[in-house]
Amino acid sequence: MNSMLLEYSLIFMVIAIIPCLYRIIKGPTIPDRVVALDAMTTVIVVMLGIYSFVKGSVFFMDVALVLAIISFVGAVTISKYLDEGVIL
Amino acid sequence: MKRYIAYSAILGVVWCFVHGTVSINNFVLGVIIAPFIIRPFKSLFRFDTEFSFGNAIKKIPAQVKYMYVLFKEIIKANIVVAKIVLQPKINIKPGIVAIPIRTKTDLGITAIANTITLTPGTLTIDISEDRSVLYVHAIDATDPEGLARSIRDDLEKYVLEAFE
Amino acid sequence: MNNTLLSLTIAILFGIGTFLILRRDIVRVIIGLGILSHAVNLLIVSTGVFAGTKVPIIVDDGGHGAVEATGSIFTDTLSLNILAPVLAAGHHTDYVDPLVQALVLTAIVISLATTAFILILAYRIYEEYGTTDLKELRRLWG
Amino acid sequence: MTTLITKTITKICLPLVILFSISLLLAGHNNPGGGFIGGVMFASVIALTYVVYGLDYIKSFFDPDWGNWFGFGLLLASVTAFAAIAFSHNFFRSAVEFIHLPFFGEVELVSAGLFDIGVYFVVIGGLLFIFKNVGDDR
Amino acid sequence: MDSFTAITLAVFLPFILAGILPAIEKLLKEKIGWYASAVAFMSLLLVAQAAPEIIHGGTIQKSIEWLPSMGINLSFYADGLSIMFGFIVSGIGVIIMSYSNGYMSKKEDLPRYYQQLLFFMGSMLGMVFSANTIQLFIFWELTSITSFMLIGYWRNRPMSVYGATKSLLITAAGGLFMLAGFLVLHAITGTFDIPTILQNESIRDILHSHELFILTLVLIFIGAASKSAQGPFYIWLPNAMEAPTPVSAFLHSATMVKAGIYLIARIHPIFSGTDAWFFLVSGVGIFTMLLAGFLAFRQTDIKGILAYSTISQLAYIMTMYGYTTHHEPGIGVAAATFHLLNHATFKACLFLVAGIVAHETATRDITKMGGLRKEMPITFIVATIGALSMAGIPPLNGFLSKEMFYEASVEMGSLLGSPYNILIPALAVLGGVFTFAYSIKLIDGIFLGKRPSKGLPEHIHDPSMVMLAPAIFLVGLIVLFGLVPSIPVHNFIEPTVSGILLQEAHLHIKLWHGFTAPLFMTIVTFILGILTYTQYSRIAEWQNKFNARFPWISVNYYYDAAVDNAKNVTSKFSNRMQPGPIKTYMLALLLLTITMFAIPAILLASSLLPSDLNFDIPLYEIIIYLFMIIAALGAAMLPRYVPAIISISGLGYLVALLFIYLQAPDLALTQVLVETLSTIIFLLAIVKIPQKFKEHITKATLTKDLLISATVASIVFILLINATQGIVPPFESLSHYFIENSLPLAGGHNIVNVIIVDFRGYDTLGEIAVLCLAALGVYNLIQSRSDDE
Amino acid sequence: MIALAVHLPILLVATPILTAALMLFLRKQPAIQKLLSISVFFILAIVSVLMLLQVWSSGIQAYEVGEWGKYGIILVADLLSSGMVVLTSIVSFLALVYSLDYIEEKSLSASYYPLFSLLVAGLNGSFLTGDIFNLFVFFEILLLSSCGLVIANEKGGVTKSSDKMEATFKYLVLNMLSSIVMLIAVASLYATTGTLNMADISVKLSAMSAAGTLPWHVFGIALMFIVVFGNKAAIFPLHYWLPDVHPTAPSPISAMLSGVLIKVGAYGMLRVFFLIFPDTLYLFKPVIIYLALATIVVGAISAVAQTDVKRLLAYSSVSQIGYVFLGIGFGGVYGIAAALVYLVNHALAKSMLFLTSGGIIHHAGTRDMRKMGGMVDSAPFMSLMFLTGAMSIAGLPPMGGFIAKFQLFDAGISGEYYFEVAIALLFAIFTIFYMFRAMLLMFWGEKRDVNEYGEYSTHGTSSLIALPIIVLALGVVIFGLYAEPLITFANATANQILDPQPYIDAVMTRVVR
Amino acid sequence: MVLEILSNVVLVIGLFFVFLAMLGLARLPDVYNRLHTTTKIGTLGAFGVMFSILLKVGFSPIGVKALTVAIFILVTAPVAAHMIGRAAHRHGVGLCKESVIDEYGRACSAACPEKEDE
Ligand code: NA
Ligand code: NA
Repeated sequence: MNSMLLEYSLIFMVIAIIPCLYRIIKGPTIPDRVVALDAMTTVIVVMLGIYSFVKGSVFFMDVALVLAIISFVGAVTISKYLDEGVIL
Repeated sequence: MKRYIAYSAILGVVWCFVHGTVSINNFVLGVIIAPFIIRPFKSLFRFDTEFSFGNAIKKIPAQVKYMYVLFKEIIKANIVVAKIVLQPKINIKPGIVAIPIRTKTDLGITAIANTITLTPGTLTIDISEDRSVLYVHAIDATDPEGLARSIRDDLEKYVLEAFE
Repeated sequence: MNNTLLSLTIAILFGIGTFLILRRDIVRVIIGLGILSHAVNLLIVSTGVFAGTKVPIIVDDGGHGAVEATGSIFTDTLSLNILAPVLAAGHHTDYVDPLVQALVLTAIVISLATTAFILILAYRIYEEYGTTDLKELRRLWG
Repeated sequence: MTTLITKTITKICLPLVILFSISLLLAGHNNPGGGFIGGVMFASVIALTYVVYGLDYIKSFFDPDWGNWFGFGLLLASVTAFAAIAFSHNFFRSAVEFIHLPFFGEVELVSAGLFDIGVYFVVIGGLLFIFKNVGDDR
Repeated sequence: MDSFTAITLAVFLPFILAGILPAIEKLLKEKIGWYASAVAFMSLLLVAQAAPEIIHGGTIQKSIEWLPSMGINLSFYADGLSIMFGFIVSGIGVIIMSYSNGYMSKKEDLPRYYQQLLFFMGSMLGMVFSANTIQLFIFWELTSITSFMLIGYWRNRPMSVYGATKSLLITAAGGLFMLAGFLVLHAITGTFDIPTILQNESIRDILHSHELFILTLVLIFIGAASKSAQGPFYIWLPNAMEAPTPVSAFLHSATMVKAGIYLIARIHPIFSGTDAWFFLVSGVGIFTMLLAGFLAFRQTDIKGILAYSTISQLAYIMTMYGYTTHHEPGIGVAAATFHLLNHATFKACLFLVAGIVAHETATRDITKMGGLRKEMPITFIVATIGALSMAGIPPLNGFLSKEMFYEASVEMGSLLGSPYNILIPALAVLGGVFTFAYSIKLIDGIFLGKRPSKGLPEHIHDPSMVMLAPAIFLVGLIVLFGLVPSIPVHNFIEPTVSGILLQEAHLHIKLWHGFTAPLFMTIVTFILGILTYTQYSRIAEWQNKFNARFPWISVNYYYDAAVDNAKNVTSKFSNRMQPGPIKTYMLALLLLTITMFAIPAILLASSLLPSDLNFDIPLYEIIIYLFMIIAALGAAMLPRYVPAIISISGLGYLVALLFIYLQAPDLALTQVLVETLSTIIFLLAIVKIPQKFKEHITKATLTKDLLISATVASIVFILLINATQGIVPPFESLSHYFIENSLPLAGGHNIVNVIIVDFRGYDTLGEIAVLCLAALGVYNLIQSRSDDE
Repeated sequence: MIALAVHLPILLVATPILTAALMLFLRKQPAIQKLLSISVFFILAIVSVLMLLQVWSSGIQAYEVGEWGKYGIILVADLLSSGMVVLTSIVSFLALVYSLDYIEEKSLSASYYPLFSLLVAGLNGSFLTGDIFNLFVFFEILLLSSCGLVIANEKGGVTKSSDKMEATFKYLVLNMLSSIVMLIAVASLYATTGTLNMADISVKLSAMSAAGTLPWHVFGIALMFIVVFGNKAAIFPLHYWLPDVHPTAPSPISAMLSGVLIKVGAYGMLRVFFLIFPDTLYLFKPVIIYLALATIVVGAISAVAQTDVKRLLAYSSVSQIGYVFLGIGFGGVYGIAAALVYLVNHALAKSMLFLTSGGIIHHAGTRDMRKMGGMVDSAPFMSLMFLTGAMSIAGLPPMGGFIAKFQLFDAGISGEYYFEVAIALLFAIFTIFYMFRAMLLMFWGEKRDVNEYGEYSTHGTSSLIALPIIVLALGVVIFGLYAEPLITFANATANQILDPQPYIDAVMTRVVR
Repeated sequence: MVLEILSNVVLVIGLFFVFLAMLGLARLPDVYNRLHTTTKIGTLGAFGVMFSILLKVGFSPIGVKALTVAIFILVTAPVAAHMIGRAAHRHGVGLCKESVIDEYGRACSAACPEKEDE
């Protein structure tokens, strides 16, 4: 039962990536794409959590944690670039 | 010194969390490593200011309360925004509103800004140079004054208690 | 065990990357190289030679301290018979192939280093040439 | 310049992420992680700090020579590998020791771990060296 | 000292003693020329030491181990031919180096001059005594190089450089053909050793019946012809006259140009007796003889006349060596050999005279000279005797060999039958006519007639004995050989001829041998020669017109066109080949890759795709594949950088997700981190780049690029799907070992990490080195600009 | 000392890496850096010779890194690899000595030493590794170290940094592409055989071949390695980067690149095709012969067109590497031995010419030969050295280049490759032409127009610059006058290449811990 | 059992919210409004899923790490949203046409660069 739920939730999450991709490709503005990328990482973090649970393995949760941290770095950096045109 | 101890303790806990096992061993290890990490960046962490454990402990109840309010508001926020998203035709009147704030400390300002972002229909866009005004994007910006008032009364109060 | 759709995807990524590296814009070319390196990393992983289902991390601690080879099959029979198979046929393991993962790790790191270098190079080229059009990068010719 | 809000959160994240990177480094032999991953984690959070606070500000109180860092990493990695020769083994022959520490109990010491620390330093040093050099260049 | 040692020393002493010249230069000061003469004299003595053995019918042959694994030794071989050349080279060497003492100004770079002369002499001696083809080639090319250096002795004069280049290109390149010929010869006969071939009739029979016989002959002949300025290769020799006159005398008349003749004589026993030999050697010889004779007649520069005359005289010799039939393989050998010796004497003599005249008059143009007989009587006599010998006037030695040439021509013609019985003698006479004419012209132009009113220095006189003595000595030889031919014939010609013909030879050469065809031909030659000389202006007029009309008739025209245009033509080629923009280069790489994969795919594959394809994949994974393609397409299509970068970053995260599905958390971790970091570096890099540039892709480019991309994609797909069919049983992956032993032997649970830091830690050491390199490289990149400013 | 004897292969790779690390720490102490680097590289040269002697006397040496047998990475020193290592060590020692006075001081201590050390590590590592993926890693080291060195600043700075950037970019992109091709090939090979150890792959492929189960795509993989190594060696049509990179690099680096680095490609072909894919040789040989001929032709014709002395030398390298590959294509002991002799002689002569060109450029202040002339009077040493090198490249006796060309042509003719030899011969004439034209343009003729281009530098040649050139020149002459040891060695090496069994035995007969 | 059901409910809600967030991302008119959904709902969704996992596995390594992830997202998501929104505005991305007020635009109009063409 659990595993089925989680299998479906994986598919559900994959579908949730579609709007993100749509915004990444379509925009229309760069901030839109940044938001979408950030949102996509959120979805992937969720997927990793679920997957980690399904597989009963903590290893994927490490990836989720790193992704959560690193996506913040990415978003901040791109934002600064958009704002100031330089990042350092 | 006190700050070192405090930060080390926090980092000890964090170590347990990132390690995935909460145990005394891990905590001690984290505490041992912590000073080496903080030391080079001490000018970031305002080591010049006073720090007392008493004050910190005194604030804990307020912080818990703040958490509670925050969660409540987050749930509300989600329902509000979810409704908007699920509308067949999206009908909103958004805008950016300037909200004056009383909070002065870095942590406090950050907390209030983040709280605003996480709560119903509002999103912190920027803070003014003099740190007295937050620019907040609201999904429903038809009543700027009301918005400012609700933030001051419903949120900032708790933040001030918890972080000032 | 091949994975046809994955192979197809990798191939398409290769196609897209190839198209990009043939462009005139330096940044476009670098993006193309990025896609190619993604593709090649996936390719390496997909050549993992046996289909397991488990992450190649040993979870159950087989009693540490036992610094002793468990698999007697590995005492090298090669000196006796150089063509002897490494494993008795049919022996399978639950883990996915760890070697390809290690190879890809190396490849990723190397491509990060190379990409960093080529990006800064592009930055310098723009400073020197005032353009990112590769058609203008033709002082060295003939 | 970035905002106070970002700076504050960055400041909070900085030690946590460094801690996490050390954790990834040490966990590497038995869990996902290792020198490279840990090193990149470290480098990204320092990079984040550079980005958020501005390179010049950070340099005013924290300005290590990243060149030395990757030099040290490479030195450590190669010395570790060379060490085996001193014990009349082949280059890079690894060793595993289990030692008993008073408080932590049995701890596994692996020569490869030392090598991984070398990797860690190379990654941090190399990436941040690039960052700082390019950042200084304007 | 045994003969072999003597020869070896004769060859190497000049090299050694010239090699130490720079060191002892200070010691010798102005005596350096006499030192060089002494060295040459030593070589002469050493050759003389070996001579008796040869004259008594023996040969000298011995080897020193050199390149045993190639079957090549340092081996010297001496027979009559070698010894004669040895005498010519070292003897004239002594003469020239002594003469140079007077000729070369003390301000010149004498050490270099004498060093190169001695190197040349050593090379020449080495060449004639070489017993194997490769060694012969080495010394052969050394003479080309020393000749190049000596022609270009005045390195800053454009004409010297031109002449030097020309001679090097033609002779060294010709040498390469000769090398190829020797190699084919080696392939056929299995040996590099000349005596072995000479002494084995069976080997020669194999060679004669081999299908590559003609190729071998042609290749070797090209070498000989280029060196001896025969056929179209003659063009370098006139320009070689830019060298100091003693050099011209030594190299470009008496010795080096005879290397080709030597080679022809040396291979005569191997290749002669065939039609190919006759038509090639004599054909080219006769053609050259006539052409060069005519051109010599038309020159106004003394050295020009002598140069063309040398070409023509060498052609005589070449022609005579070519005279051969199946039954009589060596009709002209004796004549050729004798003429060779005679030519060395009279031509060296004339060159020395030319040097004296040029030295005294400060010009080499004979139209500006005349009437010098009174001011330089001794020189006049010397020159006249030399020229008359060349013209074939009795009782000088030139007459004797000329007679023999006519005799051999008649004999050859009659052996071949009609129409050769008329044609060959007629052409021979025509050659003689030109020779006669230009010989007269030389004397007439310089010494006879009236002294021009201006252009010549006031005081002209015979030079010092240092310069005159060598010429007088040579004149002595000319007269001696003419009056008492038995001296050279017994000592040099007979041993040489027997060496070439591989049988005992006895010659009887006398001044008077009755009213024969040759005598008749000689008389005709004189009459026609005088006639031609009187018609000089008419012929000159005709030739000038002809040249103006048909510039392309001259070989020089092609040489100059080739060399002058080389840069332009090749520039066009290389500009097209290497257009600059990198796309061409990438296309080349991709196309080559495609081709390389296509070859076995077309030749070997029964079906490109295996039969069992696997589509059994979870849906969520398939969708990720799709997303990856979309993200990649986004990166490809989005026109501006940042959106494209964000798109590729998205692709990176999707790849990481896929790594998760492929059970690779380490990879996913790394991928995620690397992706973010490279995004940051991307942003760092494009900071200064405006996003203005947009490529306009034409339809043709688009089609082409899409086609290539699709092909690349297809080959990757085909390769991958074939390769991932699994390891062919019974083999298994190394990974089993890692899985089994990661924990017990390396003490690590994370197998991937254990592979990275332990099993294959060496890879990782390399990998971190790459990271360091990237950092250092970036440092250099940034640094390189700071220093510009 | 005896204990260290078994470690010689790894010392040759790991010591430079360690040195690189130390150099990074010593950036503030240039004097120590100088001393240390010279001594390390001198010792490396000696060690490499010792290893060669060891291999010569006691056979192929296999060194298990980490003692993991074929499951880890094995370094293999056979005659080919140890010979290449000796070549590398000697040329790199000389190039380093030369660099001390040629590279700008700041660059030298900040980045040059580590980059250079790692370049040498990359070269030695590539030659010695017995693992195909490890070869990829070392190729990347080679790539990035050479990129970093190409853009290093030289004293005087005749080369514009924009040119360096452009050249480096082309070099990098093309090499990244070929790295990708290599990864595809290596991964596919692993998927097919389950191993990365070259000897192991060889065993498995030949077993498959014997059993008739050798899949066709293995041939495709094999031929793809032509692209990989061809790109390193710059054979047509993968040569495009070379004429841009070699001239723009600082001269000692040009010497390393032309002298040793492009030889990695030739080494790779010999190693991979004759060890791993002997079954594919019948396809490989014709392909490589025609590519080699095209390389010879394109390189030689383009060289004639050049006015930049270093660019001319670079095109000449293209053409000359074509000759090496021609020998490889001829195959057989004789052909391969010829290729090896050619390779060594070209390495010495071309390194020397590039080093000399550095001196010439300093003297003339330009790379454009049209702006030189008559320099024989002001720079007699450079003139003599250039002539020596030019003669060797042109294949004229008594230089080493002659022996090489002679042996190559002989191998071709005895293999009945008449057409191929004819082309090679024709373009050997081109070689004579362009090498001597360069010499004449620079050193002979009238002195250049002083008003327009200025006087030649009066700065004399320092001994640090002259010494390496002289040593290489001696090598060039000695291998011309007495080539027997080289030829014997080349023959032995060729025999070893053609019979992979001892190599396989040395690698596979190991006890795994 | 209760915990089981609870965790499943939380999971479903979390997933639903994440999905909603993504839907909002696609549907809402401008970047600022889209930020609302992704930060608020997305964050809560992710938090929910992580929390559900914590409920399912307890304080095992998976659970602890899930909690860490959840907290981390909660702390950083608003900052990221703030940075993006600020950058968008200063980059010159205008508010959608439905917007009624822009007090920030007045305050920082000088700081806003010209918006480039997309
Ligand atoms: Na990113
Ligand atoms: Na987020």
